[in-house]
Amino acid sequence: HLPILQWEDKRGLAFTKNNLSYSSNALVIPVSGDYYVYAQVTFRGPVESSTKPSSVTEIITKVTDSYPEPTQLLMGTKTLSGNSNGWFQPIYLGAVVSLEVGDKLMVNVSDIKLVDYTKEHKTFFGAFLL
Amino acid sequence: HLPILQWEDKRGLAFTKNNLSYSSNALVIPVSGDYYVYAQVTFRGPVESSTKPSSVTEIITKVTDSYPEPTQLLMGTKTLSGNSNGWFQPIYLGAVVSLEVGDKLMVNVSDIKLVDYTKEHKTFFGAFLL
Amino acid sequence: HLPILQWEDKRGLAFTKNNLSYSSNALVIPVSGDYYVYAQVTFRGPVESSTKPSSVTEIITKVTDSYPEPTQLLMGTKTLSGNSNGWFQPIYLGAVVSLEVGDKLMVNVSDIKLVDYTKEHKTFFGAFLL
Amino acid sequence: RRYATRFPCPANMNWIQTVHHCCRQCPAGTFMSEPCTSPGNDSKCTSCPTGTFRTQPNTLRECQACYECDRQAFQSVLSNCSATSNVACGCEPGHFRVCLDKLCSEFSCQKCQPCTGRLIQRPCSEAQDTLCDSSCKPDFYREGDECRPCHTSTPDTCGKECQQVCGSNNDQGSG
Repeated sequence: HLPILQWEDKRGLAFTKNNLSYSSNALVIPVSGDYYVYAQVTFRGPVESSTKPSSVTEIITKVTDSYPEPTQLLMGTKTLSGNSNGWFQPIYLGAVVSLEVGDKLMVNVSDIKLVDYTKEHKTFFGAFLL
Repeated sequence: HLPILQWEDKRGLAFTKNNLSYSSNALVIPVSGDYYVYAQVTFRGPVESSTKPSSVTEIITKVTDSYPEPTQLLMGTKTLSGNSNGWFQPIYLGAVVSLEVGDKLMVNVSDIKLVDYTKEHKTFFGAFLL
Repeated sequence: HLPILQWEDKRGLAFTKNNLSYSSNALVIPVSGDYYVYAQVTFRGPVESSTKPSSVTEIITKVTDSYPEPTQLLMGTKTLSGNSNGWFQPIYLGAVVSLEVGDKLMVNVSDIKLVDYTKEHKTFFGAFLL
Repeated sequence: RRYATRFPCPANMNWIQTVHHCCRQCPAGTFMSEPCTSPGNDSKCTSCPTGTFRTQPNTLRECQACYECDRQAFQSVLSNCSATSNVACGCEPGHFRVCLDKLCSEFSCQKCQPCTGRLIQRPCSEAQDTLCDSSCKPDFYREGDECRPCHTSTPDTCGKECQQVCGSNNDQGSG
């Protein structure tokens, strides 16, 4: 599977409430229902040990006890054009999905070294019950 | 008018509820109010019969009995840079709009041949009442 | 600080309600709570007096009486690749933030000359209380 | 007061909507964990948890999260985040800043150019790349836009330009 991002859930702009909790890299759904789930990942390069990637990908995934494999809920994938000096590329995803109590939501990326983790307002992840 | 996308509304991650129904390529608004409307289209190329397009466009449109012409609600339009080998590019749109009962929401695209319809989590469309 | 965009808040698709008001370029929060805040800015060029920029940036910012400096809530920043003839590029941002009554929300951009303000459905800004 | 509204508070105090009166600001490096119970007496101020900061006096409910320097993209820490100041980032030695906006709040660090075979007009710095001299150093000849050392040339690879620069040395060398 693609690498899973870790998130800050308390400090700065980050918060969890109404029992929507965060544990082992996942948002845990406290009550079944329809949720608007969203995430933005800002990718950037170049980074030392890697050549310029041809594309970047962000996937919001669901893991549930009722099925052994993760389900890909939302995917944003984009090719990168040629220039090899400093580049930035945000990908935003958001949609309504039906979730069950106990379901876990995670964000996977094509290459964790390309994720800009330096500022909380550039890369973020959340959900709210409709 | 630009081509209108067709959508799956029952299988997989797709669903409709609370009387928000889908018919002839449109979401039909069951009750007047403010809705958050969103859509993502992943475009990709090259496809055989077309040279590399200079841009891709996605528009969420409203059709209403009270006016003979469609209204463009949200538009995402982006130019594509030079490389002509495999490219892909998502466009996400979302905002609150005021809708009347019976209004129809559709998604138009610049070129239907460039839409990646192969995976439900790459191209999606929805709305919810606030 | 980066330039602040001005918005139409009454005509066309624009509206404010439930005491969420617009004044001096900002949405003013009427009641404390969690809001989904979003904005899309379509950037485009070339414009006469400027060479092709290397990047475009959109930031949703909060100003509050409780603190003398603005807080950057959400940021989308993207580098632009080489081609210098006509280009356009949308950036969409959206997330849940906790706001206090009286807080003001604004949208800053890297270069106001590059913003496509010609159509209301290409550049928009809003928020709703959860 | 028939309705709650905002009255201008005295200096160093802010209006607190939840308690409908002015409270003293908490100092930089702290946040207001509990508002004052009546005007004038002190709000409860708590130090910013590690990894967060407040540079100014405030009546906010949380501190701002520190930024991080982008070590993988050749950034270096100029000063660490403290309770009263955000982290400050620069570029690692041998790299210079390429600003992404006018304020240079967003920048990437790019490798300085080496000026092989040329004199350095202006060394690389945090703010800008090395400026190389346009002409080649002694004992270097021009090949396209590169300067190559004479000793690497051989009689059959040494073109006109090379001859002019390295010609005399070449004769002696291959004598």
